[in-house]
Amino acid sequence: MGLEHQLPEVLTTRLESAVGWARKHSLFQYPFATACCGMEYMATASSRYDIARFGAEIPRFSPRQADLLWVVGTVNHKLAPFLRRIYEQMAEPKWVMAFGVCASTGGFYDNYATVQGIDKIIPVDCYIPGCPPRPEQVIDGLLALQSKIQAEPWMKYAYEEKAKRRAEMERSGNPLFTPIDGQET
Amino acid sequence: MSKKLIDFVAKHFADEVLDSHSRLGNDTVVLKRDRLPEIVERLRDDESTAMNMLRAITSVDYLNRIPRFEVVYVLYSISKKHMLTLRVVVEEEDCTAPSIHHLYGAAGWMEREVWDMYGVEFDGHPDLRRVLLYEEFEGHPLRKDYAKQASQPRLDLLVRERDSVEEFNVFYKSKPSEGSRDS
Amino acid sequence: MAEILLSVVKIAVIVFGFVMLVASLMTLLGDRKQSAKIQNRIGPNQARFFGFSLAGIPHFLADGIKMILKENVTPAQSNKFLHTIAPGLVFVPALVGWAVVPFMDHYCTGTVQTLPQMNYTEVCVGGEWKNYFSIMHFNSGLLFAFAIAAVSVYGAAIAGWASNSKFSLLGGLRSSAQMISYEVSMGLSLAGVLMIYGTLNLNEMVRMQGNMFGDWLPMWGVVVQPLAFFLFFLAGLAETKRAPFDLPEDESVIVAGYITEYSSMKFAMMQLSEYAATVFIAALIAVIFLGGWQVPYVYADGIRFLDNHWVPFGEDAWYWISIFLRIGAMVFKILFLVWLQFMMRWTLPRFRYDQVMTLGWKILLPLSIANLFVTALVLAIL
Amino acid sequence: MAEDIYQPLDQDIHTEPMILQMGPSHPATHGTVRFTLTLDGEKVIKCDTEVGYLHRGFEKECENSTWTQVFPYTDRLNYVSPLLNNFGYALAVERLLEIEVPERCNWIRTIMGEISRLSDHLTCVGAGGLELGAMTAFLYALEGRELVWDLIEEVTGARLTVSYGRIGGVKDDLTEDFADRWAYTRGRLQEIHANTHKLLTRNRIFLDRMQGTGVLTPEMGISYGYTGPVLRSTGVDYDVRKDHPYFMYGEVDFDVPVGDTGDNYDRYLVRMEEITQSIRIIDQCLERMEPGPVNSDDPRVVLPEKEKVYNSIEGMINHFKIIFEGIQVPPGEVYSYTEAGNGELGFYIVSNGTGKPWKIHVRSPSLIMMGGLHHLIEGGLLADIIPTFDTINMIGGECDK
Amino acid sequence: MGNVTVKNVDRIKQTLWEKSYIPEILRGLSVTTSHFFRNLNPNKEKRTIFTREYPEVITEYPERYRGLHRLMLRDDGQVRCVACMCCSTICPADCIHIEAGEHDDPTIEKYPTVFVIDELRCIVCGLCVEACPCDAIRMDSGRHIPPSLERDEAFFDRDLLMELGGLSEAKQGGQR
Amino acid sequence: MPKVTINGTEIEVEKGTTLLRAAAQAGYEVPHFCYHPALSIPANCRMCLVEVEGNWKLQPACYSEVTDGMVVNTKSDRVVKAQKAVLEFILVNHPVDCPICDQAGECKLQDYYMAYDAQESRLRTEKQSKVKVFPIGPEVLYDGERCILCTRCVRFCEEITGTNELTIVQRGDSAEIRTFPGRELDNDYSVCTADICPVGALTSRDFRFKCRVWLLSSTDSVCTGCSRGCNIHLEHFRNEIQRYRPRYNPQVNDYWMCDAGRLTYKEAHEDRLLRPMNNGVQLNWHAVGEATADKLRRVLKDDGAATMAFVVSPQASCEDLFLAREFATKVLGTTNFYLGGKADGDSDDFLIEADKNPNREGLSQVFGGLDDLKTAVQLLQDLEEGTLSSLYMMESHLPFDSGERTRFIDALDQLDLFILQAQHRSDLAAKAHLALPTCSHAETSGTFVNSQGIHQRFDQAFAPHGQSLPHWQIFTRLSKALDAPLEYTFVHQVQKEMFPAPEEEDDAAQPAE
Repeated sequence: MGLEHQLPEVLTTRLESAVGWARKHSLFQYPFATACCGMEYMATASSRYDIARFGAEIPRFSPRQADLLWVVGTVNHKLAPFLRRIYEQMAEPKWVMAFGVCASTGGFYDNYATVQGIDKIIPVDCYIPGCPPRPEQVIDGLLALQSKIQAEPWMKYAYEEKAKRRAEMERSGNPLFTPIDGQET
Repeated sequence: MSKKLIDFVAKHFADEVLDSHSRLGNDTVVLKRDRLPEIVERLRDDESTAMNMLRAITSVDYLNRIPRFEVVYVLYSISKKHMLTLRVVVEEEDCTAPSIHHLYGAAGWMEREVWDMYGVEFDGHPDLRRVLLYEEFEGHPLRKDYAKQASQPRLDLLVRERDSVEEFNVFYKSKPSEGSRDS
Repeated sequence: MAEILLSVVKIAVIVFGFVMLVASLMTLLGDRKQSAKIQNRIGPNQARFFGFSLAGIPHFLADGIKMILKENVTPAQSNKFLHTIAPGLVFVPALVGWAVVPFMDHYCTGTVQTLPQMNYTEVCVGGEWKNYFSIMHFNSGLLFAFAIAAVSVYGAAIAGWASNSKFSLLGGLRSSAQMISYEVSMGLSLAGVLMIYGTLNLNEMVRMQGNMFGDWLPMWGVVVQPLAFFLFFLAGLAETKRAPFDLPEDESVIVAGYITEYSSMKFAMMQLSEYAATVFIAALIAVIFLGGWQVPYVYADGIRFLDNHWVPFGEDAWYWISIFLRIGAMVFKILFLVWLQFMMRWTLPRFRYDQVMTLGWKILLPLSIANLFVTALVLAIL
Repeated sequence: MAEDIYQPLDQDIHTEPMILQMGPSHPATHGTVRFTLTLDGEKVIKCDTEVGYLHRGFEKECENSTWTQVFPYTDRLNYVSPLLNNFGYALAVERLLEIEVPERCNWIRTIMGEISRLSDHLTCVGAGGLELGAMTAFLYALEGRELVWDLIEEVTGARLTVSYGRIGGVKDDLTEDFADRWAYTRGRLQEIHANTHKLLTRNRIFLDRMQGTGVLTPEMGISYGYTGPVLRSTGVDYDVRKDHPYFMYGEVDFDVPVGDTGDNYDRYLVRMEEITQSIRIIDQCLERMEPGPVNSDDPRVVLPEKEKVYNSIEGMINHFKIIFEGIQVPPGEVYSYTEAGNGELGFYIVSNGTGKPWKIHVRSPSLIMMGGLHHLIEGGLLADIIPTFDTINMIGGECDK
Repeated sequence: MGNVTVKNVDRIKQTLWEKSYIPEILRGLSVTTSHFFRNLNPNKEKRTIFTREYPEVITEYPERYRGLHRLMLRDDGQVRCVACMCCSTICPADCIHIEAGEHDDPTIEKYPTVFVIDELRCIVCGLCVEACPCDAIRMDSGRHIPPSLERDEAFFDRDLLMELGGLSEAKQGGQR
Repeated sequence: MPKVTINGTEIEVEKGTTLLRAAAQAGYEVPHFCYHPALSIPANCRMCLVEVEGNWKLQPACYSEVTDGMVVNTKSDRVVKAQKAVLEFILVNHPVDCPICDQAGECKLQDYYMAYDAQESRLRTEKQSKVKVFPIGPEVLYDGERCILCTRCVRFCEEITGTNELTIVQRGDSAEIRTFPGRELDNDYSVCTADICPVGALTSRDFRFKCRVWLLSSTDSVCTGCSRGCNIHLEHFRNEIQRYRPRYNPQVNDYWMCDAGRLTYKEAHEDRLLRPMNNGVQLNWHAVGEATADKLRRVLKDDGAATMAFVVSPQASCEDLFLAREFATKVLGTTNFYLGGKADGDSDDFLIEADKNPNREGLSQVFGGLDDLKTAVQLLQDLEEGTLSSLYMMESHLPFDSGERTRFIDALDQLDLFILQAQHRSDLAAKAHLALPTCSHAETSGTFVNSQGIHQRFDQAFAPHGQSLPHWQIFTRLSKALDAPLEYTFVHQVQKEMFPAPEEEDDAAQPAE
């Protein structure tokens, strides 16, 4: 961007925190709800827990308008390409929340059908455990994500950071992130 | 439970019946394969049986048994409130069964499911596609010789599927012990 | 020069100070806080200024900042030019219509006298009328409003088509069909009102609603034309694509309709113009049917009820008080109608597309024609 | 069918049907179904349903688990009413084991099952409102569901995925103040039920969308294997609870609501009435149940009490054998069926005499209903898919297994 | 015996008045508006707000709630678990990893040198608690599992789980 | 031949058969602790009591021989009562140790309790406490409380090894197994006592606390420790071998195997080479195949096949060796074979053989005798003389002493090309221009021929670690890269080629559940 280098430092930090503040309190969400967790997602959005209080109320079913992709529930190999495409359709800056253990790691569905965690397909910003998570856990996860968003550099799309992190993981030889056979190491 | 239904099948299709029992309250007839649609149609249309509902079709893979597969039909009569289980034996080499999609609307999808999961083909089914899995999938996952974790990702993923051994080694082991893992 | 300056000030105050403010606050207060109250929830309250939640208003600021900074996606296969101008085509008409909405009668430099015997006409004694409390004052104001509103059809249709998405296309088609259909009933239902008031000038219309039946019943549009009010209200709801007529954005069927492919500020403009249109329809209804800036029994020279006349606080002071009361009344009426529209939105299920068309063409249109005939008949007899 | 509708249109000006892919990630399809629609304007002339986007290998997982480990998987079949699945599965295995559970256990299963059914129907009715745009009705219904879930959590320890059923009993007895809490919840539920009626039942917009859309005939319903509220809405009074009573359903009074036209509105009404009936059943059960043991006394099936495990080698051995070997179920097969939220939930279980099931097939009502769904959709309008799909109440986990 | 009857649902006929939309819209509005105004009541007691403001107001979970695991302690503060692997055997998600080691104290003999729970795989079914023959693992900490920003933050190891644990009252191994 | 009726089933058995075996033949299981088919019969546990018609007393089935016309009941009420009583008696002093006992899962006490007892404890007194965690030998631990004094271990040491280390000391409820003073259980087969112990009294120190037995999967395999080729259950968990357990084969090893052999499983995991290396750089198989083919082509072009040495190893299976031969002769065109393998070690007259290579016999069969193969010493000589320009080596074992090995490694420097297929990282692998990882015998299947000339098939237990492959697959890959493909995809194709006679070996079949 370059703009941040031309502004005085105090101003940039102020701006940065303001932008972070705005982003974290205005999370339009795309609920990619597939399974049981969808029920708890409903419960979180409904009156008892009212996720609207955090500004994360408005579900936009068009990925273009969403900031936060909730992957709610199990993703299997049949569905995986759709998830990837939706993620790619979203406008930056965007965040991904893995809601529940199936989305995070595949949970106890460790078989031919299920993707073992959506982080195999798309980068994930926050993992919420629980099968399905209680709404309290979801809110905790949202708060964690909010503080993460607040700390992100302004005017800089999060994906750059994520791409960097991912590349680092691949380089570091973490076997979870090593390329499949057929590519150079 | 009376054995009325078993007797009915035995009376009209004596040659087809391989075995029958009514253990645990489930009247069960084990049948040969070929005349199945005829038997089912008779059971459906005869007034004394009136099996107008097909509850389920499934298959069982008895690995290492000959014949290896069994296709199970559970019939029910809404008016008479009785149930009959038909088990049809299917060889591994000739893994087909006759379709009964013309008798029950429900059979269409149930047969597709059995084909999808077990690879039992249904002769005469007009639309025998996979129903739960995707076209690219090779093999039939509920066969006993299909490994549970043998996944077939559709995406050209950058990262490979979870390798449980490596995950355990990376995350769980306090110290890397020698040998089993990479440098 | 001074007039131009004044116009600029008026535009600034009305469009940005009022319409945009109300419209954008509605996104928060109307849509989110109000629904929360209805649904036993609390609604947005976690974004705070120095620890104060301020009824969740900071959330609306956050929305704005975020929207501006969000990436603007133009789908690869869309028609880039049309895709880009469509939000403008929706947004501008929603604001231009406000040019003719009167917030108050013109200002009298002398003293005002109300003549109950002459249909409560107000005359300016010892001075002259100056400066209408609307951006523009001209005689075919209503026509202007309608003409401008009709333009916004194009925006939606173009947006739907240019996005090159099937859901968008369906949304665009739905919205153009729906808006065009309902404009017909909308216009016809007003014909009766026009007959009665005999003017297209909105301010004039409001003035005439200061009249009384038997000195106690205000001759508001809703009183003289109850059916037309009902029809216009429904058609207005449909025109602004609010629930239960929000088919163009029927989120459970066609995702987000014609705005499916819009992101960032373009999306915000689309959304905002919808809310602005809601306010605009509310203003029109208020002006035409609910007496606009008129407050019953309150006139520029005092309070008149039946034959009583009472001037509190002295005449000069009262004149100013009445001006503020009247502006306040106008604002209140608009807000009330907006509130009512939101109430409907959160109460009712959605129509089906063909039912909307049936309602528009087979019920509203015949009814408004009937209304026209009856009005004409009554007027002819009287 | 499709061709007939399409033909006459071609005469005038050249038109083409539009192919629209609805789903799998579409707000109306719960993320797990894809409709490939051929549209003529807004009219659906052909619909190809594709499911399986939530296929999680339920049956394969079960074959690789012990009999007890299957319970968490059954929770996630129809995840709106997990208890019904739990008990349905437990009943199937108990039939295979030929054991009886104590009477109190049956009462508890009846109560908890009906509570789960409440949650299922409330969700279905509410979500129907949501998808037709009546957000408020949905949230009121969810308020009711929250209350029901509070009760469930109180007893089972989890809101949704309870794993409460056990072979030969249930995991725990009811809590002591259960009856009091139920009395409170019951009041609130009836209030919410009334509010939903007020908001929806007689509303003309709602009626127009529900009546006459997605019509199912009884013949087709039976032929396609529809069961549960959907079949009952056509006037067929088939209800497993009535026709083949299990647990304590033979002991209590209740009505089986049936409709007559089989359209969306009837399905809605049947579900609304079943809410009332479930409340009635729970009331009777709570009144009539008596204290006693909740688990079977067969040491080969039920884990010994913790006290015995800690303190005696006999208990410890018993515990260990059940944990690592699983319950030994005699060889054989059984088809056992119960009335779940969406219809007849059947389990076809084959055991080869070991601690793990050889095969578990679940006859999931949702999957079977999806097989005939295109008949309800074709010929209607695009927007009719929404109420039809909702009143069918397809639950992904159950449908795709 | 129970009395089960079949009942036809009451499929209403609309009157002309009802067909005009108005009464039902008004009735619906009456429900929503009454909620709206009740919730505007300045007296917070009288509102019918259903929301639990979670991070500010924390509601206790019920006693049986299955939450974060905890490892119970012996009287001397050592871990109670003897690494019998029952929990990891019964765990359907295979999320418990234990490595056993020789304990210095011959009366204990075996203890877990590594005890890791992958909370992102745990499906909170509670089977591990039932399977534990030593009252070592419990899920009644009354806390839910916290979210994590990284995948490996969710591996809860022995010491972390022991911090939540308390003394167990259970007596072990007969009267010894 | 006497006829006997057991539980109503009449069968004819050979004379001298014990009741227990006769019942087994009739399909009835008689529970027993002390009886072991390979050991003498003391009949001291009293678990196998059965009712014989005409005898007022219950008879121990393990000891009583069948007589003609005998009518036996193994399930009568008296028997059941006796069984319950015996189990209760045994359990009286048994500690609540299942959680910490390695035997849990394969413990006969557990099995029999569930099958024959399943009643609650009536014990109201304190349990007798005895010695625990007693190191009775270097490989075995003893737990006195769990011991049921069946004396299988004592008899094993008397009758099988003849070393007589163990005996029972004390009396009554204080009786324990102990070694004679000044001795410990340190014979070469000591862990077999842990195998035959029906409860968890004797446990292997190596396997101690490593893994619960019910988690183990078992694959039929063959020990590679020496050329005896003892049959084993290869037991593994999460793709790691956890232990070897002897598998009954009367021709080879009966019920036993040696302690040294048991520990050879560690080789399969220690210091493995897991990725193909090209001059110290990790590559994947595709790239390394190309690189190898290039280098081989160049060397063959420059120097010809005559100067290429091909070292075959008796550590590899017959299939591997067969393809090695094919690859060397048909693809590379060399017949310059040398014989590798481990150096000889200790032996005894029971199971342990001096030849520490499992497949020397098989190698000799594949290559038509060992005479054509040059020795390793010859290889060293040739290398030092410089007559070899390239070296292709299977496995890094060579029967060298340390001096020879150093010389050998130094001599490697002058080679143009040195290709090594090996399981382990070693100094040789570091020197190799191309180091190709191979997998252990647990990760593939194949055939060994033991010193008695018996063909023994072993099965694949789990997938190869890392990117390692069996030798034969490496050869087929390389042959493809060299455009002279050896068309084998599955191991059974190789076997068909090798053993053309239709030999049906049931070992390979999956056991049905």
